[in-house]
Amino acid sequence: MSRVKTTYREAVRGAIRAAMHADERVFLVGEDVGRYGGSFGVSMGLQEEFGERRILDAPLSESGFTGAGIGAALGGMRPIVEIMTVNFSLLALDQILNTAATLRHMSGGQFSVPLVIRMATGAGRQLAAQHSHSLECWYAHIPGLRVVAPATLEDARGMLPAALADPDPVIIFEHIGLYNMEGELEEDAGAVDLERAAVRRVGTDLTLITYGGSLRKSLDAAERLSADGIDTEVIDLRSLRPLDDETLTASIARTRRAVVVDEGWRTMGLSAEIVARLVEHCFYELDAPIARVGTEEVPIPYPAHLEQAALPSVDKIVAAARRVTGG
Amino acid sequence: MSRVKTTYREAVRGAIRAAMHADERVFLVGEDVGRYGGSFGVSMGLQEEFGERRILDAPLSESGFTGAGIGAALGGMRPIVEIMTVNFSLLALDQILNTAATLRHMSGGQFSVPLVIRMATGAGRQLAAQHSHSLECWYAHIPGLRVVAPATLEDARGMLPAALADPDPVIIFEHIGLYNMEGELEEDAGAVDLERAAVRRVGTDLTLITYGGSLRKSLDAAERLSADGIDTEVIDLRSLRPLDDETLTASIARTRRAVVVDEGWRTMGLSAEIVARLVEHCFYELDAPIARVGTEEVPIPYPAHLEQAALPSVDKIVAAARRVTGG
Amino acid sequence: MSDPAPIALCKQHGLDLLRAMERIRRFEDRAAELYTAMKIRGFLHLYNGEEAVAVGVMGGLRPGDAVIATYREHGHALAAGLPMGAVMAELFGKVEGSSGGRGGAMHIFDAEHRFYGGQAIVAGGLPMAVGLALADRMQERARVSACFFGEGAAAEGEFHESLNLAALWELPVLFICENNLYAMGTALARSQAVTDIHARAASYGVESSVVDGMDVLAVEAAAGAAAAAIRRDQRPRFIECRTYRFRAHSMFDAQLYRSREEVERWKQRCPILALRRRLLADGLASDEEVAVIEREVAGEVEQAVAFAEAGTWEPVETLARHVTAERAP
Amino acid sequence: MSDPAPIALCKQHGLDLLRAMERIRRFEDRAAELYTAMKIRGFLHLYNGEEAVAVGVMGGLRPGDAVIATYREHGHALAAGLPMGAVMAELFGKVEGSSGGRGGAMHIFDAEHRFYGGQAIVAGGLPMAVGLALADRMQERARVSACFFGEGAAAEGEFHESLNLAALWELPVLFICENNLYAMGTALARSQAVTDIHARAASYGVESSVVDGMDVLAVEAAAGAAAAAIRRDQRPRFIECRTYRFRAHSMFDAQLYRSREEVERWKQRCPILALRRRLLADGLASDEEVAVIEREVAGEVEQAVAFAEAGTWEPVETLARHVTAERAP
Ligand SMILES: Cc1ncc(C[n+]2csc(CCOP(=O)(O)OP(=O)(O)O)c2C)c(N)n1
Ligand SMILES: Cc1ncc(C[n+]2csc(CCOP(=O)(O)OP(=O)(O)O)c2C)c(N)n1
Ligand SMILES: [Mg+2]
Ligand SMILES: [Mg+2]
Repeated sequence: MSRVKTTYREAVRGAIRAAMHADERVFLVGEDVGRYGGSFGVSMGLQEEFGERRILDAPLSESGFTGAGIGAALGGMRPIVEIMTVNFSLLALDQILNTAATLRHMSGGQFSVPLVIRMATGAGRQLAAQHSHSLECWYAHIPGLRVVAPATLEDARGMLPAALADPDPVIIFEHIGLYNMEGELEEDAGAVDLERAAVRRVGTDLTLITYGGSLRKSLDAAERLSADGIDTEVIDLRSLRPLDDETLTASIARTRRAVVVDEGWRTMGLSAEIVARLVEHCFYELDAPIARVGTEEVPIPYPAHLEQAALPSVDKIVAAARRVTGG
Repeated sequence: MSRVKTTYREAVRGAIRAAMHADERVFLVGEDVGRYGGSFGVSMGLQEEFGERRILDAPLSESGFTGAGIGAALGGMRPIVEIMTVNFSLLALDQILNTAATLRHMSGGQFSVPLVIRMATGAGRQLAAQHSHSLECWYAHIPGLRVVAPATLEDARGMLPAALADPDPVIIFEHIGLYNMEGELEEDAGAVDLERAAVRRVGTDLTLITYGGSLRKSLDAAERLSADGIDTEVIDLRSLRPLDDETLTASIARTRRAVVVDEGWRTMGLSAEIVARLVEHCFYELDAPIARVGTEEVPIPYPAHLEQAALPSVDKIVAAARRVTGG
Repeated sequence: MSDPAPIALCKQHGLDLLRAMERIRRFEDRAAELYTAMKIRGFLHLYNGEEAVAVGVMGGLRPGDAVIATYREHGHALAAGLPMGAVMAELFGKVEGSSGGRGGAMHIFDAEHRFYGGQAIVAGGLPMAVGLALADRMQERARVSACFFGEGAAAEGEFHESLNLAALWELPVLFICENNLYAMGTALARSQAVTDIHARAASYGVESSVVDGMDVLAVEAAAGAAAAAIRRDQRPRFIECRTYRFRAHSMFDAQLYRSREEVERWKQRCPILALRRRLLADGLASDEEVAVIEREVAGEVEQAVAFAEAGTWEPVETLARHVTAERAP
Repeated sequence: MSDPAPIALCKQHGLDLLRAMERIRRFEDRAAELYTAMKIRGFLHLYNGEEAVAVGVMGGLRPGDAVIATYREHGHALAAGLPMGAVMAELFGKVEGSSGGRGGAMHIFDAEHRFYGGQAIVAGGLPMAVGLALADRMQERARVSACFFGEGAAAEGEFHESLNLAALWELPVLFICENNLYAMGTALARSQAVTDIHARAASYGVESSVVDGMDVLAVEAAAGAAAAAIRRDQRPRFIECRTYRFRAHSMFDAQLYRSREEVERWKQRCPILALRRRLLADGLASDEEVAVIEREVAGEVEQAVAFAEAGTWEPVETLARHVTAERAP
């Protein structure tokens, strides 16, 4: 199969387009997905191709159109709801938690909500305190949801069709820093597995556990560490709910040391859960405390140097790794 | 000082009343706080005493009246916003995260939001999937907020005045199962410290770490364990943000074993953070993995036996403790 | 709500409506007793006094239409055709309940009847109704999605967003506001700057009417006309039903917010009494026929209770079910 | 928006208004250049074309009134009297900025001027305005809280909740809807079923008017009258200003959603050109006087840029500040 050059943005767009061609129940709804082409340009050109009904521009009504997505899913459609960014998703959170995630249960299994919600997440572009959140951990706390975070082109292309095939609501977090990522993709790339974490780099001395927008930083840190003799494994969680305990514990059984990296605020964040699980599953294999590299406990400041100081960085990951490995 | 019989509900009411007498900037706003007397009866009689302007009934508009509380705080008042239960607080979460918690920071320290938000939390009364949440961990994730959970009469009485004295937004979580709790309180009980966890029972073999609605269960479990020779310490976190690392690590340094109990869903919940911190601070003192007792990963079912099976219980705490202590 | 000519009524239909309302009333009264007997727990919101709304609206719908209701939904469930035994068993939390016992009184669902709850977050069901209607429009099905909510819900942001979306996207939603004058203890005038809800709805460009919610024939006529109009032009309609709840908001409620006299005044306007009077006055029913209905309904309710009593508890071993779809192994 | 007699205007006031609008225009144009030069980063939303709204409304307010604005707020900040250097320094992210550099272009604040942002969640500032007004009423201060937002915000639930609360509680809020016809790329008719925003506002029982937002005198008159009315009876007022944004929504925007011709047509109605024409036609200003203003404003903007350039970066060591109050040790 030949490979084609593409970007993360195009991979997501390709996934939407292919899904719309494959299944006429699929449609995209959200603010500015149509005429504007998507606030990050993901759906550019799709309204021309599929028309205004299937690429449906919504008013600024996050709760309303997300709830409408839930209803449409119940009514037999396969909606893709785009919430521009996770920062605005709080306005729809009641619908997501109390309706989408809960309906199957409270109806005793009678109703499924086959809904996909995509949202951009993350910081790093100087968007300041209200526009830089990483709240994946909140969504990953909710039973009834599946939560995934594509960090590669394959996953950008493949998670959406897999999510659409899931009978339950799936949240896809796309990190804003990834849309311009370039690379190659198989021409016929399609759905990927949604359950397993992926070992993105193999190593024997230390495991870095991360996902989404922090994968690149972790891989860079791993290079530096490995050059210094700390042979570092990097795991991309991919699925934030459910978590793939097996891949994590298998890695720790080999490396006996770990650092968890995520872009959320540290306290009560996603990394805490990884630490707690590893303690539960492989306490006696651990040679050192597991370290966390998260975002400092401060709303994201606007200036670049302060923002970067607040976020996880290659330096911070390397420093944490050295602490953990006694280096 | 003489002690008086009271309930948790009356203690909260007494705190509100005293604060309103002490400071005319204080007022209470929320759904049914006035004519109805509060959905849990907390503010019964207060509208008669303080009038309709200071005990202000709000329409069903959680975002609107919470945001109005923020504005009123900015305007020099000391509002107490009652959100009936945490289940409805998602509708106000954008205001809480993106405005209340963030305003000081994004204004470079120019504005404070001296706002107190009270809400009932928790399960156990067969209120089913939409009315039984414990989402304290979400609020405790947010920099800029203080989050507390009174589990005793002293704290029910004393946390509110302390919160009102804080220049920053404070969230007070009152567990629905506690309102009827009876006991005695000093007649002149007043503000308490908001920073420190409390050792509610001293022990040497094991530390149970908990708060709010799970304190009673943990104390009961401690009795059973201690009767069996596992001398169990119980720590009431009291403050969920910031966390009092000192008290926790001091206890673990002595007991070397811990179980964390909270009523939220386990994954990405509050207990995970406690585990992660203890691993960071006292990994080498730990004799066994720290266990978590949380709620099963299922929306809360209506029938009593299923609900109880989903929630933390004395039995589950005891079982976890035995695992951890090799008993 | 002017005084129009009385709506024509044939005997059978009149008796059917009477029975439908009696079923709800009797069911609710029995549920209250069973709550006191601790057979039913949690929050229990009864519909006494408001029966004409659910019964009248269902009379205007067709099989295949969707119903979205609130936590005060037993009446709607019964009127929509759910088996009474299954509804009562749900209140008990038994496996035989309409939601398998998982939901309880606030969460009655039935896929077969397209009964979508049982939504206990105030105004939370409105966006769902918009979405169900959107699905119908996209799949070119001429169905109506009927969405019930209280006047208290009209203050929520989701009310606003949903009304606008339904009007903007031209969706076949029938919004039914059950204006019973109170949201818990909050009187309408304390929750809405403009208390004429149906006028507020019209401001979204939604055709809107107001009807006497204590008059089942008036409600039925209004709902029938609105549903027919929706089927014709696929646009939303809004009906405000002026009604009253005879009992407490939920089972516990000191009712400090309204006077005994006010409640008594409204009880004079009981929709069941009103219909019975009309049937008797017009010679469409005899005392005996009415008594037969009452007896039969009483029997049906007792059967439902017996069914619920005899029902089974789900074993705790299956607690983890119904969270996500069971995956192929 | 009928064609009334022209509003009387004295020379000095006319020149002041012209200068106020020129300051904004020049500031925004310069900010755009500085964005391209990467001195300013993040999202930058410019106000070109809408200057008459902020300038006109501020003309109707008094010292001590509060202003709540959006992410498109540089114009409001300047019109409200914030020092231009501090606003520019904020865009740079320097310590000397109005928010100490922490906020950037979307989060300009100034306690002294009661300028409450800089709110970048659409409609998120409306409840705050309600609360500020509530505080004023409770403390019996005759102040106005002026809240700006776009027509896109009118679809959000918080718009609804806030309008209702302000009307219900009778609060001194002045709502100003900047109807520039688009929310990002979404035309008004694609976001509102009823596009007459001011009529929608009236449905909450809020006195409401619509004004030509390209006519600074008309805006000022409307705002002045509304503010006076608010001070008189403590009730909210609503003004819809019909205006247009000349530039992209933010710095990146292909503007596929509107035609070049449409933009050009609106540019003919530029509020600055219009006022200048009026001043010249009425003999209230000479070409020379206008040129002086332009020169002075250009100088002021360059000074602001120099001030921002010369400003300092906050050291990373203080990153953790401004999260909670600094506690007594
Ligand atoms: C979002 C939300 N806020 C608060 C509640 C608590 N609550 C339940 S019913 C109710 C009153 C609703 O009144 P209305 O909409 O008029 O319906 P009614 O009960 O009168 O039928 C309230 C406040 C809730 N369930 N959801
Ligand atoms: C709740 C929320 N949703 C989405 C956005 C992204 N966004 C920023 S500005 C904007 C358009 C707002 O339009 P309008 O209210 O008309 O104001 P304008 O930009 O035209 O001045 C959108 C969608 C946001 N900031 N907040
Ligand atoms: Mg009501
Ligand atoms: Mg606009």
